[in-house]
Amino acid sequence: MKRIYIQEEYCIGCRLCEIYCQVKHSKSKKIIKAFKEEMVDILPRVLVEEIGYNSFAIQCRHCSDAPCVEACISGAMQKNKNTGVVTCNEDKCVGCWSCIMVCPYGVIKRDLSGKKIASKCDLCIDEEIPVCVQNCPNEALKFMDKDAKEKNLVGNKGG
Amino acid sequence: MNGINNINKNNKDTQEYFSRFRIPSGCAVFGIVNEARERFSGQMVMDGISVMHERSNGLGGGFAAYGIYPEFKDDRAFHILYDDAEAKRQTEDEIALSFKILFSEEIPTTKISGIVNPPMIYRYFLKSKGNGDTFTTEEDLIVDFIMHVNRDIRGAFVVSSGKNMGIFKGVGFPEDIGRFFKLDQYKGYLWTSHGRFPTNSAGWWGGAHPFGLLDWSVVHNGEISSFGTNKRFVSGFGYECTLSTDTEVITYLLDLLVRKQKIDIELIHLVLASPLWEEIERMPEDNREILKSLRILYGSALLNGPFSIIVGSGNFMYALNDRIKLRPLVAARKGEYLFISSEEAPIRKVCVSPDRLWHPDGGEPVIGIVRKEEIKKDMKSAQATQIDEKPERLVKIGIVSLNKSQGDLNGFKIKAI
Amino acid sequence: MKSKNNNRKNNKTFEDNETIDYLIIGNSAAGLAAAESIRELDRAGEIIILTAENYLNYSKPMITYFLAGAVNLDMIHFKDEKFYTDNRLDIRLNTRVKSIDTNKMFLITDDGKRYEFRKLLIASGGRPIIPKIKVVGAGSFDFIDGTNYEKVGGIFTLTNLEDAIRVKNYIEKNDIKNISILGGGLIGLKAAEAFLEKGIDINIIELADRILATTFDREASGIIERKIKSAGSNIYRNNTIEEIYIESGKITGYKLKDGRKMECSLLIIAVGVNPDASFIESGSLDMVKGIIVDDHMRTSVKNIYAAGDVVEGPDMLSGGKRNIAIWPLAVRQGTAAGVNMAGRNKRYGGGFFMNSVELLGIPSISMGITNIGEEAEGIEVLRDFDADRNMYRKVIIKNNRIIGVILIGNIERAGIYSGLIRNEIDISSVKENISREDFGIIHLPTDYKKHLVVGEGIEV
Amino acid sequence: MALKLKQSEFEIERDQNKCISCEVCVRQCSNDVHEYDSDQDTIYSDNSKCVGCRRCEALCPTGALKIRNREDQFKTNYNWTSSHLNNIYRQADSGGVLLTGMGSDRPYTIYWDHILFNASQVTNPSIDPLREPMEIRTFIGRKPDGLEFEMKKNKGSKEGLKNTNIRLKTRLSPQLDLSTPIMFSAMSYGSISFNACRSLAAAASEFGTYCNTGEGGMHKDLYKYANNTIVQVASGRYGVDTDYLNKGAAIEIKIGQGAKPGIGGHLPGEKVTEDISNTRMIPEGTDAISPAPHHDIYSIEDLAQLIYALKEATNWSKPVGVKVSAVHNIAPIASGVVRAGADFVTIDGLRGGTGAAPQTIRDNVGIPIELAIASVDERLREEGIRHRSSIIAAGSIRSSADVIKAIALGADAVYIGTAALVAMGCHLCQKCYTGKCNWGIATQDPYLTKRLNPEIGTRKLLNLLRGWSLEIKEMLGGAGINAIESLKSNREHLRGISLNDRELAILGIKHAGEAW
Repeated sequence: MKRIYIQEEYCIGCRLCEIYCQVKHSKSKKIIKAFKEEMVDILPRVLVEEIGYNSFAIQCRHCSDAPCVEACISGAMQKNKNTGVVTCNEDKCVGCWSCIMVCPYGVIKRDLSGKKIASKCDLCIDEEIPVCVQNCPNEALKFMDKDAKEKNLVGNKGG
Repeated sequence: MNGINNINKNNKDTQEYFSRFRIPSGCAVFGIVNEARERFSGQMVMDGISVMHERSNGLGGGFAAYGIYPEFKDDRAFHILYDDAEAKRQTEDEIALSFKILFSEEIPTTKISGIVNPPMIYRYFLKSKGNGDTFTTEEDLIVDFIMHVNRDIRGAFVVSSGKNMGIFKGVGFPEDIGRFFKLDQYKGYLWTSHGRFPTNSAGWWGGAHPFGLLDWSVVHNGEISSFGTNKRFVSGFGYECTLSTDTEVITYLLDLLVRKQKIDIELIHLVLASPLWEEIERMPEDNREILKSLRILYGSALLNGPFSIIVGSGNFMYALNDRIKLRPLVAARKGEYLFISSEEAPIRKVCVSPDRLWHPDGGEPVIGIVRKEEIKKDMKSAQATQIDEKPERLVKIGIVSLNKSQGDLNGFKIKAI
Repeated sequence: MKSKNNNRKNNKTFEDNETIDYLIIGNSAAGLAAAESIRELDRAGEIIILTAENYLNYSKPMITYFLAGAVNLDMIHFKDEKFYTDNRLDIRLNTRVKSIDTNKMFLITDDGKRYEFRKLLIASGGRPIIPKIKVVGAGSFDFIDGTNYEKVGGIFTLTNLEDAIRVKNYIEKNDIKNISILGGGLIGLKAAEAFLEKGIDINIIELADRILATTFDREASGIIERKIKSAGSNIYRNNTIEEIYIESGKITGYKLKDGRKMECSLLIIAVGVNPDASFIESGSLDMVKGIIVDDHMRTSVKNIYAAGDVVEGPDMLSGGKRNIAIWPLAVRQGTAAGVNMAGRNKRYGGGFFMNSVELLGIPSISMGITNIGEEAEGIEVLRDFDADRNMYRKVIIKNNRIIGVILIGNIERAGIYSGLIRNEIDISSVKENISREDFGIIHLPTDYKKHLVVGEGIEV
Repeated sequence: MALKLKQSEFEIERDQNKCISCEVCVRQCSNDVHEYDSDQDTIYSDNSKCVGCRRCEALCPTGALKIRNREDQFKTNYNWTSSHLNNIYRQADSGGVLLTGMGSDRPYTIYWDHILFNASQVTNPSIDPLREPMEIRTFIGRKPDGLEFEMKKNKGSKEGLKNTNIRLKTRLSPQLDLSTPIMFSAMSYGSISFNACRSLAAAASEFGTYCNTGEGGMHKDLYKYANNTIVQVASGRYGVDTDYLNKGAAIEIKIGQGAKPGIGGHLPGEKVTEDISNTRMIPEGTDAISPAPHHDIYSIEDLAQLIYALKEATNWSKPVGVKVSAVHNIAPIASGVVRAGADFVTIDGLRGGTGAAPQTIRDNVGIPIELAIASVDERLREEGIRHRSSIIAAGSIRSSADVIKAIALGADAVYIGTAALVAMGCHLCQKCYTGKCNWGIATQDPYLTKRLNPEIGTRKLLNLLRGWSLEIKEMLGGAGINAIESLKSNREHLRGISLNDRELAILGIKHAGEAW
């Protein structure tokens, strides 16, 4: 399954990934409109951490043994069997934040704009390439299937 | 020092004057050599070249003939064109300085309707006084002398300067030039000819092919797109391109590579039409080294652009096509005879059924080497004007002995080594 | 090892008298997690799930959200109908287990039916504790306890969906404005969360000196208590109910230990939960309060497993066995049990206490061992307390490992701490950053950071 | 403090309708031009600090930014242009030498733009590079005066090569084997970032051409590209030892550089990080000032000695060349250098780039590369030694057409420096000497160097080489040539346009409109 990987040494801390993620998850999907009108409500699903010249963008890893799916009391957080993408069903989520409690990457956020729901990366399933990867000016973010490469090297790594 | 005004050595107007004649031309080439050094009449080559009448437009034609002056075999035969007596006088003074004139005469010609106001055409048989110093050879002296005459004496042009050979050329169809110079009465073992198709009007006797220097004669069909590079390459070795015509630079390249650099004639095609890198990469190791070295050193001697040339010299006729064969070239063998032509028809005209006829590949040379020894037999009926269909008839009259198998000296592909 | 009889029974309906490959007691987090992982490894084995309740399935922590109106009945399930059909799980509702014969490997249900099994999973979860309280004025009985509290109108527990529905109806029917909750622990506060959400005032009666005593320390509880008080509800600490007044079958009030008399028309008993293992004959299985299991969820009897709120399983932090009745551990234990029951091998790496609750808009997360302070030996505590912004952050460290965290107000990225605890990461090199408000992965020790940033994500 | 009179060169226009205050520009500008004001949620910009590198313009997600050259700095004056005024203001403040980066930006005649190339029509066919082989493989190095063969003909009567074994007696001296007549010019690790060096080295080795270490020595992580690296020996001898000499594919003695003929190099101390000090073998933080003349080369014979010393040191296994800047006597100088034994002569023209050079020298010293090549090629021909060594033209080759013209004027191959930097993102703001290059190229600041991802850098350079090579093949084919050798100093294929006779004469080309 294709996943997002980062090469820390090339992340320049410009945060364009966050901006385009916000646009992608805005209503209008238009950058100026999204920021000028919906600004307050759109949460980026990718997070850039930066100290001095070290920085990296991090988002949900869609773990194969996802703690958030385990901890979700409402069945909102599900891992799709074939795409492998972990998504939060906004109708079922009650905002109990258990997923935030267990996600070791700390990449799930509280979306308080409307009904309290958990907000996380959905791997831009409807896009060829996730918008954060598409818009990284330095190709620090990559979208590839490491298993596929390693599959022929190492054999199936799945549990 | 490196003053701006003598950037290009020759004075401006001559280069200007001659360069107008570097006319891109499509043309016809035709050559015959008898490897047994048996001499035959010029009629055969005239018949051949006339078939390709369409390939020329009457603004240039010429012949090179080897073996026509047996009596002056070891002396220099100069053919010189003069516009006027003054040019003749000046030139003859210069000749007198460096050479002893054994015999000189106006080259006999007949009036031909196709030939209009020909210049004065003289030939001189000379012995060089050998007053060059130890370093420069006799040939170098002659080359300098010719360049001096062609460049500095207005109205004089040395057409050929070889031994036991001569070049007859001018403005007109080749067959007319042949008849004008009565070449049917000459007998030689190697003839090349050329019909020119320059694309603008300025016909000039000196500009016709073949181009001669020492024993070399070159006829050429095509246009050398690497002319500038080749010209500068030879200029680095003292050759001054006065006419800046393709044939001139090809001749100087040949003289430089064969005479001065002493590269064997059988390797010359590896320089003038060097194989492509992709071919070189596929060759065995030692060949690859040779070709890489040739290409590294003589890259600027590579003739690029379409050409098919026939080179005459004292003891071989050499024909070569450009390496991607953008110009036609056909070769044929009949006993001791090797024919080279732009088209097959002229060969069939003079030799109906050759032993072998083939189209050499791009970059594949055809060499006819004339054997040293004279054929003792006196050939009474040397008038092999027409080799008719039945080869046996030829055998009877003793011109051609079929038993010797010339077989595969049809030129060679370097791949074959 | 594939179970022997899988070829015969492919998808035939099960007759009752045959031996069942996998029998699961309990239809909640642990039971269904086990069922799913068994089916994944054993395509053919027959699985039967018994539940005393009458609902397809629901998640216990969700009942307070139901009570608060945040979710309705048809959305409360966390596994839909398709889950059962896809995985060919035979669910038997209203089937309470009466007794289990752990030698002959069969059990009897209330309706007298007998189920023989090859492998059994006990995932019956927990049962509310009902303290014995003196009753005044009812006439028919002089105290209430676990057996008779349901007969009194207005007294409820709140541990299953049935309770929540009855409370919800009772509130609507009697237009209740004030509710008393006996017990200021997790369940009590969860209930309080629901009622506050509906705008009903609450009185919380807590035995200890503060609410959520097991998970919060004084400062943390202080923040929540102040908030609840400011919302017009009150909390009675170091207190309990001594007497209950009942008139015409309904509760009307009660008397506190400190003597105060209170009016009350609805009392929620939420003093705690015990493993629901009454149907297990003592001595047939190693038990204390819960069923003792090893790190493969095996009980003391071969082929009998247990998982979820009913067990006392390996506790990562204390090293011993403890009953940690929380949802994530129930799911993980269920999965482990399922894999082991299906003949494969999966170790349950032990768990630790975690809880996330949001009260009156203040989110709070606590995990691990939280209510010890510097005074304890070898303990180091990092604190960041901003009372007026209701922000509190406490990280408890023991020999360079985090063993407990409390976050009030700002729970951003709390999971990073749970990752640190779970992976037992040595944080000595980054101690100064641990309690920062913007604590992030970039502050983590380099190797662990590298793994998270560049790594694949958590593999099995 | 006295008022600083220098006008700001640029004006930043921010379209408030488009600006979403995302602060990308604030974070990306190393000159702190942009600043976010949180109470007003707007971003303000300080024109005076802007160097016009257009990083913010490029990364602004909504295209809200426009950086304008300020034309209206002073009253129009064709003599006292704004650059003269600003220079004097700066110098009146600093009292020092005014430094600048890149090549001269003065409007001297750009001869490339006054030369037109030929094409075949009718009389000879052009060659289609898509169908016919088109050879642009180039060899750089010393060539002998002739080749000697030993032809032993086997006994058989037949002539022809089939039965002759030929042995080449002359051994050719080592050559550089380029897959395209384009190499990356000398840019030292120190003036440009490690990522930039790595991109150049990786692209050179993958494409089959060469990069040049410049004066900065070779970083050990780039040893794996050593077979495609020309190592430079400059007057400062930075990073030079036998290991370094033996590592490279060729050695280039740097006598001069087009942007600063006659003066040495200057790498400011703050750019000399620990990594660079190891590579250059100089103490960290010290200014790396390479002296103007090599202190062991005061005349041509010293150069000859150094060339042979280097050849001995590398036991004659690789070409040793000399890089000189194009000055007035470049023709006799080049002739001397060839006779001194140099296997190739790099000539760096007036517009050649630099990391740091005094502006007045960069803009007023040296001659354009086009005239330099033409006169050197002509002079070496006259002396009959043109074939002995290769000429490499450097100094503002901006397109494949420039390459074609350079070769037609007499060069064997070209070096590209600025063009390579531009491919990696450079916007020619000419501020390399500040070490604050926002594109991560001419800087050692780790916050900035990360901005050049070498994977991208390499890919872009490969694309540039590939693009130019394809175009060169197209133009060669158009002129009926299928081997680059036939283009070298083939001035018959060039025509001048709006050039005077002297310029045409020097270039050795006819004016457009003149036939053969």
